[in-house]
Amino acid sequence: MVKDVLKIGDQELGSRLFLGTGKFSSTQMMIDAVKASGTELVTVALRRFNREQAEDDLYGPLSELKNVQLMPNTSGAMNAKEAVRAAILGRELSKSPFVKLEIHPNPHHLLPDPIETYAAAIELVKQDFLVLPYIPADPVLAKRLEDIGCAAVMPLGAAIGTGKGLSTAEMIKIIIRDANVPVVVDAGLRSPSEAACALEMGCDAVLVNSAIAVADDPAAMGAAFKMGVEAGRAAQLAGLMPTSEVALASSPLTSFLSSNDK
Amino acid sequence: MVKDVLKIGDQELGSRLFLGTGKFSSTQMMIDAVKASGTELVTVALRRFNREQAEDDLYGPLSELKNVQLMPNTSGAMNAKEAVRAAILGRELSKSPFVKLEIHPNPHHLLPDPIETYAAAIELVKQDFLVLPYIPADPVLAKRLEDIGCAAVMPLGAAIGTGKGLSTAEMIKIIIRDANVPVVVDAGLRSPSEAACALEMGCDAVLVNSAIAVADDPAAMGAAFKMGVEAGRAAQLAGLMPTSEVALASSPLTSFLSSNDK
Amino acid sequence: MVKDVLKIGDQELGSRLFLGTGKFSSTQMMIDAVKASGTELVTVALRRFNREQAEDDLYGPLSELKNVQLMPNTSGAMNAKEAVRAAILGRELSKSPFVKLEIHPNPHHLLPDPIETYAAAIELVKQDFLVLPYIPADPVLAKRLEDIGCAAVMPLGAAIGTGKGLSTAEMIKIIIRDANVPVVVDAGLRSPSEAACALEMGCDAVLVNSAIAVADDPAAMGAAFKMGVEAGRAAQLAGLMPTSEVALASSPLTSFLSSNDK
Amino acid sequence: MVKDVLKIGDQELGSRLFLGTGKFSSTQMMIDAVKASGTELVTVALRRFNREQAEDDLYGPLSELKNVQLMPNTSGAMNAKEAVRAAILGRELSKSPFVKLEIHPNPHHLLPDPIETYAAAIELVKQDFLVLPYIPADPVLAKRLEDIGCAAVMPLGAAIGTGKGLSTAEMIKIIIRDANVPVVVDAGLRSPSEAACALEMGCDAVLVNSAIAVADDPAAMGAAFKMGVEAGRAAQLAGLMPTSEVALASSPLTSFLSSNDK
Amino acid sequence: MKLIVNGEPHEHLGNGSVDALLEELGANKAHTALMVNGDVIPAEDWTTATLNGNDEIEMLVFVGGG
Amino acid sequence: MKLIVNGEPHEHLGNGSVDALLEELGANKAHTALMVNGDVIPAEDWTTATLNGNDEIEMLVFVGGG
Amino acid sequence: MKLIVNGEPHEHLGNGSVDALLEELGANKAHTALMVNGDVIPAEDWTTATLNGNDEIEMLVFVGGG
Amino acid sequence: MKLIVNGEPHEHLGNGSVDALLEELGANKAHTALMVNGDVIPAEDWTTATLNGNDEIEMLVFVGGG
Repeated sequence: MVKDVLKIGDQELGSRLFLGTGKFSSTQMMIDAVKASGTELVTVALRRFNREQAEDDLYGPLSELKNVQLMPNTSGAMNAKEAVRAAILGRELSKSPFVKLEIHPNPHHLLPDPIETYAAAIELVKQDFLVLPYIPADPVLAKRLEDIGCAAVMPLGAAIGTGKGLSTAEMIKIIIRDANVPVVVDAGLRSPSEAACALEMGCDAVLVNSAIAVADDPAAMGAAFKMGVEAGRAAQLAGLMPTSEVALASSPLTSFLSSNDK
Repeated sequence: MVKDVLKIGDQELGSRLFLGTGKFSSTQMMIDAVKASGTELVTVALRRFNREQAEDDLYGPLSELKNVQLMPNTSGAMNAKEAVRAAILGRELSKSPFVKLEIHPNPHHLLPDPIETYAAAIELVKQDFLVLPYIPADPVLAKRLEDIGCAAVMPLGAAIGTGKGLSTAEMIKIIIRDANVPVVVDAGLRSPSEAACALEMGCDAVLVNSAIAVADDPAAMGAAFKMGVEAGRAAQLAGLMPTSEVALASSPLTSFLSSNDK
Repeated sequence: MVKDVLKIGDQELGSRLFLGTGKFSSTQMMIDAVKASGTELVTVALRRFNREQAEDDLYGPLSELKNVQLMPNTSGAMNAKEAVRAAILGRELSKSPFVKLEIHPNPHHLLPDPIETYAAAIELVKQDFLVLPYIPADPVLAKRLEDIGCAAVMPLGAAIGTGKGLSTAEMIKIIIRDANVPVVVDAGLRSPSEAACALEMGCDAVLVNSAIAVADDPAAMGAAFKMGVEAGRAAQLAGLMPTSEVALASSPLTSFLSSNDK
Repeated sequence: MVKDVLKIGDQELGSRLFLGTGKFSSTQMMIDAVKASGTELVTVALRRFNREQAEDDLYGPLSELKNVQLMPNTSGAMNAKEAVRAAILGRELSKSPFVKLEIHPNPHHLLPDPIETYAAAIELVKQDFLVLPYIPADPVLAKRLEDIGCAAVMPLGAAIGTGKGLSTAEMIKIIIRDANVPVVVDAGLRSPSEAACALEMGCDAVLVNSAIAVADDPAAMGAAFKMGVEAGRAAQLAGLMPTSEVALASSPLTSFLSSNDK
Repeated sequence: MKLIVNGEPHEHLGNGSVDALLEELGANKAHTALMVNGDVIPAEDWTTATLNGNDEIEMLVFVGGG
Repeated sequence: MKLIVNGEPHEHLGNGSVDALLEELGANKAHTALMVNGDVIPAEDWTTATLNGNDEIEMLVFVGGG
Repeated sequence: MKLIVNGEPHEHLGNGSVDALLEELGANKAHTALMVNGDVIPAEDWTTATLNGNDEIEMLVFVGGG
Repeated sequence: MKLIVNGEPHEHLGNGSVDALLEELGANKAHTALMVNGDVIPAEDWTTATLNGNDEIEMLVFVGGG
């Protein structure tokens, strides 16, 4: 069977599960989960250097991982200008072409700003980033971001950290139907079944963080999401049955049982 | 890691995916799907011998499978008496302790009859069967069937062949909470994500037929369900995150980005 | 327009909202809610006479209501025999032909017992009651109860007092499709929108208690449910639009706007 | 009881149901539905004058309606500039302060363009319109539109004409929580129960067209939606019960029934 | 006469009719349903029906229920 | 005078005012909104506003819309 | 001997044992379950069990089922 | 030289190059990204880039993020 590769821009990824590195109780926990998940793309954030918290610096631990690329995010950016600045800083460190563009000015719901995100995306594409914007499940916005050169679009399933799953499924389906770039569900996923469902719907990948980081056993949950994503992708390729309004028997409804009472 | 074994009565199963053998376009397709699914328990039905359709006889092909037990069903039975008769006939052939007790008098929806099923279960338990009744998602009925000695209960997710998934989830959760025997979701599942969801909810196994048999590629779908079931089980053991009404950041919301515009 | 009357057995009701009288903070609150709801059928329970709690005796207050019939329930009954006894006692007092047959042995979920309920229904029909059994959303059980002479069937939407609404909708739709007696959703409804949805689905009536009794303003909520039930019924009669997978414009998509930029 | 008035800008409306006038099989049908619905605000579109289709001109019929204001829409606009032009034309005719700002460039899904809509809103607010933008269920966009002076926001429940209801409910709840202007669900509603649900969630009004226009009996459906909206609003004010994970009895679970078997 | 009324011991001093017992206990007869040893006694029989020692009587009224 | 009215060529024979054009086309003025070359012309200017050859006129009315 | 086999009339020419009937019909005995007049006949009894005229025989095999 | 480093006042005693500042602060240069007054300074310029009094420096590292 031919390998199922995900292409984003000129990059090829062997896993359709992207991992966030936040919220883990320790760096070791995070590294173990990343390995168990089989991911080839992990997000990282920027924070001010602090001599007292040198152990938070993930550069070292992550750079030791084989076959894993970094995707710096622009978290903390309140507008397009700040996001562009964060992206450039991230590239300085990561030497990675990927940037997760996220601009969410409201700390209460952390939902993305479509206007600022669109403006920032135009600039970052100019600067040759592979831009993966975190966006509302808005089909027109997604299409416009594709049109201006984003490498993929990442609509949210639900608000970050809520674990409410694919609450925006109806809109995501429309995004998928029209998209010519990969569609990645980012934020809201709580369980491997939801990740599998996203892939079955036709999403190209999912980005997961909280669900793995705060699980009782993050490494085991990372492995569970790996299976869920692979299950969903395999099902999508194998051709799911249609739903039916009427029941359809899977056994012969033979009459022999009643035919011989004497 | 210790092997995760499912015990039903005195029987041990290494897979939490049970397969139905109906609706496949060919016996070979069915055999390939059974193998790909990793199942260790498959259901079969009884039908009148017909010299012209000898190729439909599954006894030979199935008996060649290693590590797969048969679970004859009682399809076609309209009442308790017929179901008991079918179960005895099935055991004559299969030499298996398992019976899938199904009594669904209405061909339009194929939904189980709780009164006849309860009466048949009492008799079959007396005759030392491992009784796995296909039932409505009715917590009191499920508990009564456990109390009279059924080895497991198999509530439906939706009507057979509809692919409507876990439409009865609220009731299945209550069944799981109270059950001391394995709970198996039977009927209605359309996709690996739904199977994973059932396991995440705490179901012990799922029984799938149509979703695999009528997929474009049954063997590939069997493999996809295998992964879905394993993903859901692994997630359930790894401890899923709780849902939250408020968003919870996975990245630091630092302020450096805006701190130095001059 | 011809009056829309609900017939149950030989009885005619002008309202499709039935009310439970439990859980109200005071008898006056209950009476006000009953009046505001426009209901013509209210349920009551039996309890041991207690001189110290004479004010709990609802016989007086309810008997003053014009155009409202009583439907004693059999709550507390653990089996068919007890339920029959409770029904007879209720009729002694109410002189009403209606009985709400409820047998739910498990205080943790209060879900109905299909076996005992079926047995009790046979006996109560013999004794000329108009039997309205509270049942799981089980289409075969519902049909069997109709066949033995129940005047209506009352499948649950969700467990009593949970307010989880129409969690069993898929099964209720099948019950409605096959039923020749009125179908009443009993238990689980939390809001007028859910009541309206039940009527839109084709239910003949709904029975509501907790949602009105524990509302901040029970009388106002009673009035809200009255409107919800009438809205749902009216919509069902007016013929709801079908859903569509594709968008359908409601405005002309004219081109004049772009036709004249010079 | 004090009248429940909806304020939009400086305008007061006595009904929380807004009606679209498209898709009706005749003008008379539309007028009857408008009257039956009790709406005080109806949308209209602009189209080129055509001597042969003079009967399509709704100016006359609508101007005869008492207590109903017009809200011209900008349908057909592909960008901000065209939308502004359409709004000005509409005001010329309607003399109404209201404009429904809609910019949906893609005829396949008719979903709104957040970038163009935002730009047009800024201009129309400058020109003293009461701007009611039709938008995706995007909380940040909704807040920004409020901040630049829109009189209300109208997030979609589902794509126009699909009747898929409140598919975006999770996001609409966040919009409501943060909004200081009225929130109106526009597009996607199929039934009075969905309209009631929107009001129960805290929406201030709903805009309905297809569900009424293509009903078998539009006038009766208009009346049904009127009741549904009033039911939902009344329930929201009356204080809905909370949901519960555990069952809560509404009848005393007394023991007298079993206490006296001899 | 010793009776069990609603599960509690009760010393009946009247003529032993159901009617007398109800009077004694101050029950509102029109609002009360009654069982003796698990058998329902219709109101029309209350004056004639006589009780025996150790009979178990259940006196019931309507209360709020769903 | 040659005009483009709602996308179609039209030979105007009147005095070249918007008002004359509307009369000529039998439009119900009270029900009509109008643009010339993309600029909206308020009704109060219709008598005074004069048209030029090849002007593109859009005459619009209200129809059903959601 | 006249029999009803799987609902169809059948003229049995053998010795009247179940075994003979199965041979006659070319059934794969190891794959077949059998009822006579609604009673299940275990395989070990097939050689000894004798049939009577008008007996109703059901011969059953495993087929695909869910 | 007085500088603002990550929002805090800092007295720099070195030669005023970015490189010197990083040494002084004990930063792991390979793990650090840097802005001066909002402009990103690529690592290759750190030895040559000189700081001025009251410059605002941001020194940043990678941490966990979603």
